[in-house]
Order: sequence, then C-alpha cells, then structure tokens
Amino acid sequence: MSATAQDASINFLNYDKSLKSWLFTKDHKRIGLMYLVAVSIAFLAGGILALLVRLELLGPGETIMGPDQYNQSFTLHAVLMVFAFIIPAVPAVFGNFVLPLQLGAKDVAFPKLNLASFYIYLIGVVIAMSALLVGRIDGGWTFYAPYSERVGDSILYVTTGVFVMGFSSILTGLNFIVTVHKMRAPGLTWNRLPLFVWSIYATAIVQVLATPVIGITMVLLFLERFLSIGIFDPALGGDPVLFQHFFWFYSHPAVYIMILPAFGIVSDLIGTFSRHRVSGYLFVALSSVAIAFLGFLVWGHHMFVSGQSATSSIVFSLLTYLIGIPTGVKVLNWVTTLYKGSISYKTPMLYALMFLFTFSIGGFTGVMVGVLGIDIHLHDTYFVVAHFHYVMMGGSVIAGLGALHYWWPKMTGRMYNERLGKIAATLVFFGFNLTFFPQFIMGSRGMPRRYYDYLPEFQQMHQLSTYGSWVLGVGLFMILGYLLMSLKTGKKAPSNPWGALTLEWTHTTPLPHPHNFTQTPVVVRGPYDYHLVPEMFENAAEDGSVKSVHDVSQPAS
Amino acid sequence: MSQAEHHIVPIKTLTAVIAVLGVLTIVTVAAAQFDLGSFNVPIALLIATIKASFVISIFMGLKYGNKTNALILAVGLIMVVVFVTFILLDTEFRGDTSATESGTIMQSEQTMPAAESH
Amino acid sequence: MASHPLDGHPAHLEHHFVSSEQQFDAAKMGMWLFLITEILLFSGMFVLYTVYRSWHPEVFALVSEVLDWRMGGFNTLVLLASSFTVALGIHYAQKNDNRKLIINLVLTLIFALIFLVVKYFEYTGKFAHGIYPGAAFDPHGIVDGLDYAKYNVPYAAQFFSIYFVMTGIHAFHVIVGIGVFIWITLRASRGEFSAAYYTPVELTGLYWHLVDIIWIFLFPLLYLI
Amino acid sequence: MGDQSTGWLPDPMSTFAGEVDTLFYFTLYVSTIIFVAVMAAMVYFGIRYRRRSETEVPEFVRESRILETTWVVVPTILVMIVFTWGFKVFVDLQTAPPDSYEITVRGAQWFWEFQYDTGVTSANELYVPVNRPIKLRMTGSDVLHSFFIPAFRVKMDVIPNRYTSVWFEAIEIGTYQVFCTEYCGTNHSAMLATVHVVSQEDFDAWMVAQDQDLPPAELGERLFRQYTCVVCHVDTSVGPNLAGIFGSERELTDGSTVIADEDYLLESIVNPSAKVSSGYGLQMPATFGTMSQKQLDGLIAYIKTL
Repeated sequence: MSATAQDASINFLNYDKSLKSWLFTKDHKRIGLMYLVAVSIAFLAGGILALLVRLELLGPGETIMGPDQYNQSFTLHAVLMVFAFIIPAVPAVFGNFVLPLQLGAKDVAFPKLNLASFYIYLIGVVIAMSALLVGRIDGGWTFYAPYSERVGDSILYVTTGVFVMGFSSILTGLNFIVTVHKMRAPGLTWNRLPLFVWSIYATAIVQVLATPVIGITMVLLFLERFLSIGIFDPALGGDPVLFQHFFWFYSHPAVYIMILPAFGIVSDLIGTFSRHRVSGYLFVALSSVAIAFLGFLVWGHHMFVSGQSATSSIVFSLLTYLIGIPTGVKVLNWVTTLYKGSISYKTPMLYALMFLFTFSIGGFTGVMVGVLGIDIHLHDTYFVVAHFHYVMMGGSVIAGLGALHYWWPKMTGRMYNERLGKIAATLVFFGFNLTFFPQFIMGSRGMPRRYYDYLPEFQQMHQLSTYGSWVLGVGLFMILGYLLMSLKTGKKAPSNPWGALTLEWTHTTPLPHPHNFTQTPVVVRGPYDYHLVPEMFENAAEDGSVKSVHDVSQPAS
Repeated sequence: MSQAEHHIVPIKTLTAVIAVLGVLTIVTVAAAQFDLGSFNVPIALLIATIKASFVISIFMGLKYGNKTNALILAVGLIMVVVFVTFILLDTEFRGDTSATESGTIMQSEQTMPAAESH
Repeated sequence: MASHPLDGHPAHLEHHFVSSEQQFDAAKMGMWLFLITEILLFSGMFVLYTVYRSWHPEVFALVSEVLDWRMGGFNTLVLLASSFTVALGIHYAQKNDNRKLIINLVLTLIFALIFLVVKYFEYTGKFAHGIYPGAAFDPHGIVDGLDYAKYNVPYAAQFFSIYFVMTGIHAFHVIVGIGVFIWITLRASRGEFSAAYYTPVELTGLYWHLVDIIWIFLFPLLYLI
Repeated sequence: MGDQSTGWLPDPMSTFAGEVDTLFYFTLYVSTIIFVAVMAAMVYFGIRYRRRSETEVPEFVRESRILETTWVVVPTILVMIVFTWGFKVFVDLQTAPPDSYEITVRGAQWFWEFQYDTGVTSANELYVPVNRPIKLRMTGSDVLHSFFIPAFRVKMDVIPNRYTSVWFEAIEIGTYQVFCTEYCGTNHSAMLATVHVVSQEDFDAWMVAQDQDLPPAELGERLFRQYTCVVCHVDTSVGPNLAGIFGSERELTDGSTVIADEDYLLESIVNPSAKVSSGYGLQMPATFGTMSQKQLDGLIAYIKTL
C-alpha cells in the first residue's frame, strides 16, 4: 500500500464516537446507518399496527377496537409503510451505504445535500405523524378526494408531511444519478457496473421524475381543503377522478421506487452466492431502466372502475403488459444464473430464493389484475391487498432483509448468528405465505378491502391470515433480536465473508476513515466475473470467506 | 482543465437574443388581438416555445454544454407530454361506453333543465 | 492516498472530487435534474389548465379577459430583462470582472422586485372585486366599463383557482430566487467568484431562467387566449 | 345467499359471469403452470449445483440466444391473448343492451338508495326481475363509493355530480350480496345491500306493494333497518342509543340540554350537526334530508316506540 499512514484500527465507526459527529456527518456510510435506524423504527411502528389490524380481523364485529380506531390503524400502517419505510428503505439505506463503495468513489456527489435529505425525511415523518395529535386520519394512503378533504384539519399535516418526505426522496435520487454519472472509478464502465448500481440508478430516475407530481398533488389537496379551490371536489364542480390521475402518476412509478432496488439486490445476491456471472447481465441492467420509464405509462390500471373513459382503460391495460414481460424475463435470468453455478445457502441467499418465489406470485397475480375483464371483479378486494403485499413485502422487504444480512458485516464489522438467521428466514417465509395467500382466495370470493367488519363466510380465511401474521411477527422480531445481539457478541467479520467481487468487499471491515479506499481502485473486469479470478478462491476459508482482491493483488493501474 | 475553458457567450449574442425575445412578446400580444379561431392556442404556444428554446439554448447555455444535460431536459419534457396525453385520453373520451357519462350532473341541469324528466 | 489540501487543490474543491471540472459538471447536472423536477411540478398545473379548458373552452375564453394583458405583458418583459442581466452576469464572471458581475446581479434583483410589485397590484385589484380562488369567488363592481357580475358563470371559479395557484406558486419561486440572489450578491461582493469558480452564480442563473420560462408559458395561456 | 362457493370465485349468476370466470381460470392455470415450472427449475438447479467445496469456481456459461428469444416471445404471445380476451369481456361489461331496465342508484354515507321508473324507492334492498338486462345508473351524494356485486362480477365507482353505470342480467332467482368497495368512512364495511332477483310476476307484485300505505311506525321500522340507522344507534355506540330516547332530556356538546321531542328528532335527522349529543362526535352524515315527509313521520313514529 502506498503513502497511507492510515491506522488500520481507525474506521468510520470509531474515529469519533460523539453523538455530534454522527448527527453532523457528511459520510455516506454513517448517513446510511442513520437511515437504517430511522426506517427500522418506522417499520416497527407500521408492523405493530399491521399486527393489531390482523388481530381485529380475527373475528367479525368488534374484536379489540371500534371502526374508527380500525380505519385509522390501517391508514397509519399504510402511510408509515409506504412513505416512511419502503420508499426510503432500500435506496436511502443501502443506496447510501453501498452505492459509492461499489462505484469506487469517496462519497456521493453532494454529501451536504445527502445529510440534508436525511433531516428533511425526519421532519416529514414528524409532520405527518403530528396529524395524530390533531385529529383522525383515515381513508388509506391514497387520500382519495373528496373523502380526504372532509376528514378534518389533520389532512393538512399528512399532506405537508408527504410533500416534505417527497422532497427528501427527490434530493436522494438526484444525488445518486449524478454520483453514478460523475463519480465512477477508473475502468468502471457502464457495462461493468454491479446490477445493484443499475437498479439504484433506475430507481433514482423514477424518484426525480415522479415525486414532483405528488408534491403538486399534495399542495392542491391542501389548497382545496383550505381555500375550496374546486379542482377535485365534485361538490364545487371539481373532478375527483382527476385527483386519482394525479395521485397514481406518482404512486404507480413509486411502486417501482420500491421494487427496482430489490431487483438489484437479488441480482447481486444470486451472482455472489452462486459464484456465477448473472445470466443476461445486459438485459437485466437495461430492463431496470426500461421498467423505470415504462412505469410512467401504466398508472391508469389502478382506475379501471373509477369512471375513467374505456379508451384510457384499454390503453393502460395494454401498456401494463409491456412492463410485465421484462420483469418476467428477469426472474428467468436469475433462475438460469443458478445453472452450473456453485450455490451456497447462506442466509442472504435464502432470502434471494424466497424472493423468486414470493415475487413471482406477486407478478403473476399482477398480470391477472391487469386484465380488464378480471380486474372489474378483483379491484379493491383482498385479492389486490394480497397482490401488492406479495410484491411489496414478498418483493421489496424480503430482498431488503437479504441485503441487510448481506451487507451487515460490512456495515457493522460483526457477523450475526447464521443458524438463527436461517431459522428466522424459514419463519418469515411460512408466516408471510400463511398471512397473505388466504387473502387471494377471500378476495376473489368478493371480500372488499378496508373493511372493519365482514360476513361470516370469510372468517376462516381471515383467521388463517391472522395466525400467519403471528408467525411472520415472531420471525421479524427474531431478526431484530439477533442482529442487535451481534453488535455486542458477534464475531468480527472478515473483509470478504461471502467471496464477492464488487468493490465494497475489497477493503477492511469495517471500512477505514476518512476515505473509503486507501487508493483509488482501478476496475479491470465485470462485477461477477468469477471465472476470471479462480486464484482468489484457492485459499478460501471453511466459512466461505476469502481474502479480498485488494489484499491478494493490487490491480495494475 | 480550468473553468476558463468554459464557453463564454459573447455579449453580442446575448443582446441579439433579448431583442428577439422582446419582439416575440410583442408579436404574441398582437396576435392575440385577432380572433384566429382554433389557431389562437397553437400560435400562442408556438411563440412561447420559440421564446423558451432561445432562453434554454443560449441563456442557459445548453447549446454549448454537455449533452447529458440536454438529455435530462428531454426526458423531463417527455414525461410532461406523457402526463398530459394520458390524462386527456380519459377526460376527452368519457362517455365512450355506456358505463360512464360525459359531463357532470351540474352541467346537464344548467343546459337542459328538462333532461331530468326522462 | 488523496489527502486534499496538500496537493494543490483549490479551496473551493471538495475532498471527494478529483478536479474542479468534475465538481462543476456534477453540480450543473444536479441543477438540471432539479430543474426538471420543477418542470414536472408545474406540469401538474398545466395539466389542470388543459383539462378544464378543454371541458369549458367558452368559460375560459370569457373570463380570461378579466386579466390585464398590459400588466402581464409588462411583467413578461421585466422577467426577460432579468434573465438577460443574469446571463450578462455570468459572462462577466467568466471574464473575471467582479464589478460588472455585481452590477448585473443587483439589476436582476431590481427586476425581480418590480415583477412582484406589479403582481401585488394585480392581485389586490382582483381581490377588491371579489375575484378569489374557489368558493370565495364572487365577482362584482364595474371596471373600465365592464360589469364583473357577468363573469359569475359556472367554472369561472375554476379558472381563477388555476390562475391564482399557478401564478402564486410562480411568485413563490420568484421570492425564493430573490433570497438566493441576495446571498449570491453578498458572496460576489466579498470577491468569492472568479473565472475559476463561479458555480453558484451559474446554478442560480439556471434556476432563474427556468422561472422566466414558466412565465413565458403562463402569460399567453392565462392572459391572452 | 346464493353467492356461496368453495372454489376461487363465487358461483356465476349473471350472463357474462361465466365468461369472466373462464378468463380468470385460464390466466390462473397458465400462471400456475409457468410458476411451478420455474420453481421446479430453481429447486433442481439449487440441489444439483450446490457448493461442494469452498474453493470451487464454476465455469463461465455462455448465454443461449434461442432460450432468451423463447422466453421473450412466448410470454408476449400469452399476455396478448389474455389482453385481447380481457378487452372483449370488458367491452361486454361496459356496454348495456339498449333495452335494459333502468334503475337509479344513489350511494350515500352509509346506505344505497334505489329508485325505480315508477317512482318507488327502496334502500339497501334492490329488487330486479330475473333474465332481464338491468342498467343501474349511479351517482353519489357525498364522497366516492363503489358498487360491487361479486356474484354478477360487476363493480363501478359511484361519484358525486356524475353518472356512472353497471349493467347485468341475473340468470337465477335468489338473493345476492352488494358491497361498497371504495372507502367512505366509519361505516364503510356496513354499507351493504342485498339484490333480490325475483321472477317478473313477483317483481311487479313487489312494486305494487311498495305503493301501499303502511302504518307510520311500520314504515319507520322498515326505513330504520333499510337506511342502516340500526348500525350506529342500536348495534354499536357510534351514535346515541335511541331506546327510550323520546321525551328524555339530552345533554348537548355545548353543555346545554334539550328535551327530545318530535321537533328535536326531526332536526337531528335532517340536520345532524345542529344539536349533537354530548359524548358523541359528528359522525352522522346529512344525507337523510332527502327523505319525504311521510318517511320522516314514519321514522319518528318508530323511534317513539323504541
């Protein structure tokens, strides 16, 4: 190593342990970790609400709460999970932590903006949640006019909060796009980018292009509530369907903000744990960007029974299939990556394979609800609830858990207990499917969503679903437990525990301070070209960890 | 490379552009004094677009700068077109099947007070 | 290892960039991305305008005559002039002429303020005759021989809602622009900018031109047709 | 109820429900076959190519063009079939036959009101003749609702200030469930109605019976049930329990008291926000003001008997 007088024991976690050094840090790694804490709290709160909602639905009529509490609980669950958890989760946590590392950059392009967007996010969450002190918020996360305009002044706080969180999302996306364009290490050409980078890049495009529209929508809703401007409210001559167009112009692409990063994670995990080049690399990479754009053309498939014209329903339905094909082909590419690979079943890989199962179900049922004739029957039933939980939870959250287990050693410098990890993954898998699969069945039998009470014929399915939520809850709490425990008792992580080839694994764990790389790395091959570096694995340890590329041989510059 | 190598737009060009913009503003006001029927809107929009392109290419320097920024702008504008077009696909075609009726109840009551009697 | 202040990096260059050029390009690209978010934000209102206009063309044609094209036209010229002075300012910054940079920045500020003053008189003139956005819309009184009561037709309120929201959010952008220009002018007066580093002036200029472009479209759509 | 089923979908009870179901099952089964095949491949590869030694590095596998083309082309053909089919079903669902019998529907928080061509109205009980196309012309009076009959596979949002519609032709006599599927507030899940599909003769007889004069209290009892007053005022405590309310002294939210006489009851039905009982929020919508004087008299007469 060159002129570096860097002390190996000084790393980004311990160079300054004061609270102030964390709160004012411009280091993307520390910001990533702060996001991790924040979104985990949001996930915990949203998750507890979900358990309460499921508990209430154990039997028809009042079980633990009345209709108003129930309506507020599911609304709060949705607002927290969508805006405060899943949209910032993967891009802001793993995007922040991993993206500059995988690019071989010292930081994101605008570190100050990065810190600012973290605080803007926090402020947004606080504003949105202060609605609870003012009055009720119900009606779901979609805020459909005119109901949302009649609920009360609390809508002021929720819309402002969502507007502010949207601003944070825009700044993060903007930062990442510029980072990918301008901060790549020498030799890291576009076709050598890890697929996680490609997917975060595609996500960032959606964040920048879609989020401003939810901003103006929230402003208009706000003005409508306080100045009665009569744009959306039919009582004043407005058109409520127009609100739905505005809302879904953002919120459908937002679904891709949630799922695209998951595609990147799964690509990286499957590549790493099968030591194989991801099949159809170029297709998987470019289709992420294509999906990001196509995602803007299909929002009307949420509105087949909204009273929009049949012409637009037909166009939106047709375009919906355009986006289904590349998504399906990605799944096939991941499965063929396994072919003739060397597959290791570490916890992150279990989540990747679980993702293929649950996300495929979410995808296929997505095709079903995209079919015009069928969607008329399925719209706003539990079938749709089950579908988007299979995509959001079965897709994004499961992939996010995979990412958390995968990068945990790099983030904290500690290994978690592998056995507990596998047990928890199994619980999550069975709990998840038990919770949501019965919802497909009751939905297709006609059980509407957002129902506090239900007919006795649906009780059996609701009970199964509630039991499933308990198993899922146990699995998730177990993960929280052993990850926190690993911080104290976990064994020290080697620098490359999984034998991965991307740049974040080329250095010590935890990463050094002040710079990510003691030397600017020079990239000479693709992110999954295992067959080009067999020497790296000659002395692999029993647990699969290898000396990092960096330690073995310094790439020629 | 230092920033001194950035393209410096000559004052002559800047002055010419502001003169053109001023003239076009007068033209658009003048055109609006005549009723051109269905051409009113397209002409106003055409002149506004020409004005905007001058500002973007010269004042904002997109003509001289990096192509990526032009691409970013183009993508943004395409999204605006998508937004407008797809919403018009709904709002202009309501009533295309019997499941939706075009127009509001308020409107039909104003224009045809007798319409409710059927 | 790239330890920064030692190897001749200029003061304005942040540690994680390799060169001034990389930093300038990154900042400019970031600004363009921000500008398209602004365009999409305004596009929501243009969509509303398009939809409501296509539903009620005769109402829009009738009530738009309430807006005074002389005031709107004057403001258009004022904003165009301010765009011109910003472009001149950058020209002089690139030529290391700090004094002329400051003069042009101050001129821009003055134009921006004139724009707001005109806007203020427009708004108060409308409010005086009950022309408010939305439910409070109640036109009355006689101006220049026109009886405003005749504008009290259905969906006229929607036109003025759209008018006030569009011009209001635009005016908000002008106010933000004035704030930023004051800050930039102060920095310029401390001699912080030169041909080697004028990124903040460039970025503010880009923002200001966009505010101008939005108005270039608002003016004919609201006042003229 | 006729809409019981042990399969995925309720039994099809309208002319086009069978068509929707065929499409649903086609999509479901094709999806299942592909899903199972992909998962089987995943499991097989997962076992066959599990890592045997930490030092092994697999060889590079060249991608197969034929395979890649196949899995783009085949799904594209499949989804185009499904799209075209769904499009056809959709147009059928959207286009009511011109000779349909038209009924006007009003959705309000939280009941459905049906008005027939004879001027007869009913709430939460829709009577329709079997084997005859019915077109429901729908509008709302407050917020969005959505009218959903699972057994007929029809659903459409109900929007204030606009008309939307659904049509269906029931093929079997029976009673079927109606749900509101667009969130509309506290009692969204209680905004249910029943479709009674009866023979043409029974339908005509029912229509005649509606015009007969009932004693006020009996009419009131029926309305009390139909307009779901019972949900808030008897079953749950969303509103004050009305048993014995007549003649009692009520404390209001502003601290004053009032005797619950006929005028007070009438005012509270027509304009619920005027005098709200203390301890209750203003949950009751002002949608009952459209009732006729006869109906209101009936309701008050019934409340007096509680």
